[in-house]
Amino acid sequence: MKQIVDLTIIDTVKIGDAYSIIRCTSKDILPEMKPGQFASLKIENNPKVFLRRPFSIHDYDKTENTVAFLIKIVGEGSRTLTELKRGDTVNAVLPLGNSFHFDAKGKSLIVGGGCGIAPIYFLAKCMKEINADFDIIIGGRTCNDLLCLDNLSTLSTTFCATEDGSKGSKGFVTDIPALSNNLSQYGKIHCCGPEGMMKAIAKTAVANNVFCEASLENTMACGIGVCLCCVTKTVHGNECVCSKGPIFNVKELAW
Amino acid sequence: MKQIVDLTIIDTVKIGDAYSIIRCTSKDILPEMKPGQFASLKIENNPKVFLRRPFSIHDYDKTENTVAFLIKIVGEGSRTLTELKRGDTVNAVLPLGNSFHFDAKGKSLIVGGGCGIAPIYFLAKCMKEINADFDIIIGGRTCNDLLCLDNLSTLSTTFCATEDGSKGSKGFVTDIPALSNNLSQYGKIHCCGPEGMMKAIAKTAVANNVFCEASLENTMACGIGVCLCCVTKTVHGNECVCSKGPIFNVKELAW
Amino acid sequence: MVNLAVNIGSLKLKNPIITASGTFGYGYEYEDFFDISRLGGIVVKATTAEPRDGNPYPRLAETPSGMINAVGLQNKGVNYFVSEIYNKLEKIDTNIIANVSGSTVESCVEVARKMNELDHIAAIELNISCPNVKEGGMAFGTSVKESYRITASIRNVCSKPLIIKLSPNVTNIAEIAMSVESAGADAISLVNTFLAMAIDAEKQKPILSTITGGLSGPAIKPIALRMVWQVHKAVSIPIIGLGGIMNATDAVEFMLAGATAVQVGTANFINPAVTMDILKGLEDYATRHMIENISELTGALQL
Amino acid sequence: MVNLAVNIGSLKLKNPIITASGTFGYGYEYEDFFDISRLGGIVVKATTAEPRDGNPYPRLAETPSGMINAVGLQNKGVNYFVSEIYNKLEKIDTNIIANVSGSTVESCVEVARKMNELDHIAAIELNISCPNVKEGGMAFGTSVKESYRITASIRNVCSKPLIIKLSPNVTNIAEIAMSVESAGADAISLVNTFLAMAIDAEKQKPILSTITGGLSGPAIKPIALRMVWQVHKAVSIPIIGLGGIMNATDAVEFMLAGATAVQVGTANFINPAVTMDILKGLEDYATRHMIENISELTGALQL
Ligand SMILES: Cc1cc2nc3c(=O)[nH]c(=O)nc-3n(C[C@H](O)[C@H](O)[C@H](O)COP(=O)(O)OP(=O)(O)OC[C@H]3O[C@@H](n4cnc5c(N)ncnc54)[C@H](O)[C@@H]3O)c2cc1C
Ligand SMILES: Cc1cc2nc3c(=O)[nH]c(=O)nc-3n(C[C@H](O)[C@H](O)[C@H](O)COP(=O)(O)OP(=O)(O)OC[C@H]3O[C@@H](n4cnc5c(N)ncnc54)[C@H](O)[C@@H]3O)c2cc1C
Ligand SMILES: Cc1cc2nc3c(=O)[nH]c(=O)nc-3n(C[C@H](O)[C@H](O)[C@H](O)COP(=O)(O)O)c2cc1C
Ligand SMILES: Cc1cc2nc3c(=O)[nH]c(=O)nc-3n(C[C@H](O)[C@H](O)[C@H](O)COP(=O)(O)O)c2cc1C
Ligand code: FES
Ligand code: FES
Repeated sequence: MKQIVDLTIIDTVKIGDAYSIIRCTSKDILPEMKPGQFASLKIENNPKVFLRRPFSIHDYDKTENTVAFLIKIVGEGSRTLTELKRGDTVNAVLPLGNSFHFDAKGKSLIVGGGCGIAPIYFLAKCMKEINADFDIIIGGRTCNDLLCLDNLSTLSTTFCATEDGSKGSKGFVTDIPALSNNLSQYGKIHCCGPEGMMKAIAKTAVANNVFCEASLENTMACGIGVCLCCVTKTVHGNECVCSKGPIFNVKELAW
Repeated sequence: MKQIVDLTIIDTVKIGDAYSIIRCTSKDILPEMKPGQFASLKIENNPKVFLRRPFSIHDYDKTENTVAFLIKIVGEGSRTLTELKRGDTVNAVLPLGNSFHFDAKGKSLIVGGGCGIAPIYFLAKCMKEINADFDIIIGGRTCNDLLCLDNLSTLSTTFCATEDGSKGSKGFVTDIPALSNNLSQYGKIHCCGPEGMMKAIAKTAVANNVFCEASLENTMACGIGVCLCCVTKTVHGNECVCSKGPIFNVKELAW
Repeated sequence: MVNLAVNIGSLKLKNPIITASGTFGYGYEYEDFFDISRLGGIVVKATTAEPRDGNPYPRLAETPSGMINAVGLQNKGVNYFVSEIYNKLEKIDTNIIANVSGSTVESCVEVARKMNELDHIAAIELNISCPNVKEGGMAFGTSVKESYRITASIRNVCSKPLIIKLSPNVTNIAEIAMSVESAGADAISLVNTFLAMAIDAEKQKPILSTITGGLSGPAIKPIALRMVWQVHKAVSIPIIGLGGIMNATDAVEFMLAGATAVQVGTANFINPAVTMDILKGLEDYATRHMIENISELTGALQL
Repeated sequence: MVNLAVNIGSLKLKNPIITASGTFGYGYEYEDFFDISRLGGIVVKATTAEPRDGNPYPRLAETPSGMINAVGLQNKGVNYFVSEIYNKLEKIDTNIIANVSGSTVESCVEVARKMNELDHIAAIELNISCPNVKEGGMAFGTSVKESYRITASIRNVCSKPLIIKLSPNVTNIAEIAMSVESAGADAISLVNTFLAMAIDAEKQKPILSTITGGLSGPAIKPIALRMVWQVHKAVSIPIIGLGGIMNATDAVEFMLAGATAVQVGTANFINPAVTMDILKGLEDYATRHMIENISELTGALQL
């Protein structure tokens, strides 16, 4: 069930200049959350921000009653969030949207790019819990954009690529052999990242007849499917990313 | 010369629930300020406040390069200011407006009510510096509104009145004998406080043929005499409180 | 105990807080957050005769204290509404108000006729003010003659309370209000969104796919309030005021200016349960001001 | 090096940043804060034929991302302007633009005729859009016929560049713009303030002495931008865009939408030196986008 909750920040960790992970708890029991879902966070004390901002559930720990967000600073809203300190509160509507359709059948591939790594970590954790067999690929412009690499590596084999070659293989994630040559070893691909990256993956996946789902971004107002502002073109017409997504089977998308 | 300066808060002192004194400095030399003048403070990080807010110079110390404001919490702007902490900055346009026309000739009377005590302290300090002979009267609803009483008492004889009689004489400042019976002992009266109080004083002053000036409040947009929003009716027509005032000879006012 | 009930003509509301069309879906999307039957009413999202896919993405731009939308009446059409959606609304124990839109008088009449047959539709709000469609929409709401014509046509097929939702994009709002009143409207709701535009300076492109869209939120409140006031002086049918209402104080302001009830739109996006805060605040306000019937507030502005 | 110069017809500006009438006094009030000759121009506060004491206090209400004023053209009249103020303006080395206002065509003509004789007045901006006076003002700006009539009358006595400042309180801004263009206007400035209202819910009273007033500030920017865009498509004379400009990005947006220059109003109250920040930001923007002449931005929006 969706809830409006006041989250209390437990800690914030800066990753380089552009990213921050904020971990929160609540005095009430947080609702159950699934990987791929997101929260809509209210930005306080910033006259330049009017609407809430959507952020994926980066981590959720039921026993500890915590939820974490990985935030890339791109504008006023994200900057204000990363400036919050331990003890501050942030109002959230959560959990929103659908979730990744993962399972333990066959081998799966998870691909994350840039801040698209946010939901990937939670997904990988959940897949590990059900003993699924999966590989992870993450990519970024430079090694500074390879977020959570160490944590991900503890969960499964993790390949990485950077555009400048500062870490992993030089180039795009789609240049990594697992994706470029060996795709049919996988039963499912789950990806989240820049649209260009996801489109490239979708293309190969469709060509190889592999199930592929992508987590889309979009500017949102309501986050719950009522304002119809966040649509993406699908084979069924315009669909709301916030309520029908954010995870879409790439075959449904009018890409 | 008017300046736009970033002030840095050195300390803030809460007085009861409703008042706060914030003392600030600047890395640059603050412009010369006179009692009765005010500053226009920018309220940051509060989406509910759009315009600057005017506050009297409560204290100015040239040698220490500090300026202080006594702020009564009445709404969002004043509340936000009183929540600032040591080290925070507040942007100010200052000094604005004219100043009290005080001198050391004869004996003067200073009257302050409620947060109208803000400019009174600086005025009394300056009058003490020129060895002027003066009495002070302050009033408030309860003893909690008798601000800076101790500090004022060190500067000169200070009478006080509270509406509930919790300190000083019970009633209004105008009930204090200095004002009600002995007014002609004074050459000049300088007052600042609620309009009702100032009008009552003005009436007695005019009746006793004593010079009396009052510091007016008004809602302001520009603070420098260009928007014409802050007018008060005078014998010369509408005049701007921010530039022709805030100190007016009560004879000029259409009271 | 404050009596919060108000009447919009023959339409009885348990309280004056209604949710605005296009900002509250069909109501049940908010069921997780609060008991929606506590609302005075719910205006469901616009229904047109034919299914509409709306405008291309992007449809949203954030602006100072507001937002611009360019949704363009996306909906699955009136037949889908009748067969697939209506039955879910029947369970909601408050006034469900249909928002009828379209690009021709005929298509609006068709929708109104079908809505009129549904028992649990308490009233019809005719939207003659959508800035996001090429034909019709706002064009009806910006002309005295057209607004009369379409109102009269809908009146013909509508036995339920008929509310006309006016466009604020006009020189003289009172004139339009009088025109729809004389055409048989039972009430007026205003305002719809203001035609507006947002530009991405770095990309040197419009932010919205449609270049212009409709501005809503607190930014427009002062203008909306003025229009409610002007219309209140001009007509005798009840007014439902809206435009930037974020809290109970805003709601009171609209009532003082002449509104019998209010609608809450964009604020639902910022706080999905905002209507319950407003309701609570309204009750507190009435208690504080010793108001027995909230309807006393309507037009009570002291000059 | 970016060339910031722009032309409004025969009026040459060293840069497109002008200060808006009623928000920058006569200019010299801002001399303490920066070198005002660095501005592209200064529109001084409204001048009427006779002295006016303006509206009673209160004249100001703060609103979300904006403010409403009800000043009502307070000024000492054109004769006082000529004898007491003009000589101080002569020393300012930028374009001084007179803002001519009045409640009748005749009184505006009188002011314009006197302003026209002053060498250091670079242009005349005719204000047909003041919402804060009982007669004239906005009434001229909301009628195609009236706006034509007054523009043509002023044109007759005005050999200087003539700018008409339009009211945004209209259904069809392009229509009014075309009307003043055909009546001989050299340029159009838009927008003036939006007719708006603020209420003190606790006191149950209007905040302004005049009940309604003019809304300005960032709240109105999206609507102003849309109007500049619409007018840009409709006329061929230059446009001066304004309404809520707070920073260089806002200024760029107005230029992209079709403005040749911009005016900064309410923002001066928040930061008295804001125009210099905007100027600097505009130069940075041009450098970043490899724009040699800032005038290339005008109407450069890519669709
Ligand atoms: C379902 C969903 C999940 C998301 N999860 C995460 C996450 O886990 N971590 C994270 O860092 N970000 C995530 N995002 C993106 C995040 O919502 C935006 O970065 C944020 O809203 C930007 O707000 P801002 O005020 O900082 O920037 P703004 O000032 O709003 O925008 C700054 C710039 O970013 C662009 N922009 C804004 N929003 C988006 C967007 N949604 N997509 C693409 N460009 C945008 C703007 O056009 C502008 O150029 C997610 C978005 C969605 C829809
Ligand atoms: C020249 C001058 C000097 C001032 N000096 C001081 C000072 O030293 N210390 C101090 O505490 N205050 C002073 N004030 C008053 C102060 O400016 C206001 O209290 C403040 O602007 C309120 O802002 P806010 O956002 O907190 O309240 P708002 O939310 O703006 O208003 C809250 C309530 O206070 C009322 N209000 C707002 N401004 C004023 C005003 N100027 N006069 C009367 N009522 C008002 C409003 O109508 C409203 O009811 C001064 C005002 C002026 C004009
Ligand atoms: C995303 C969005 C969609 C809307 N869709 C409709 C609609 O379908 N029909 C309608 O009459 N009004 C529609 N509106 C207008 C609102 O009902 C309301 O009139 C307007 O937003 C002003 O109120 P507010 O400021 O409280 O949002 C829509 C507004 C928004 C923001
Ligand atoms: C306090 C105030 C006084 C104004 N006086 C005038 C005026 O005398 N003549 C005029 O043409 N416009 C006047 N205006 C309108 C502004 O010039 C400008 O058109 C409007 O404020 C919108 O721009 P902004 O949002 O940048 O302020 C005034 C605006 C304000 C806020
Ligand atoms: S954000 Fe409102 S429908 Fe998706
Ligand atoms: S506040 Fe603008 S003139 Fe005084």
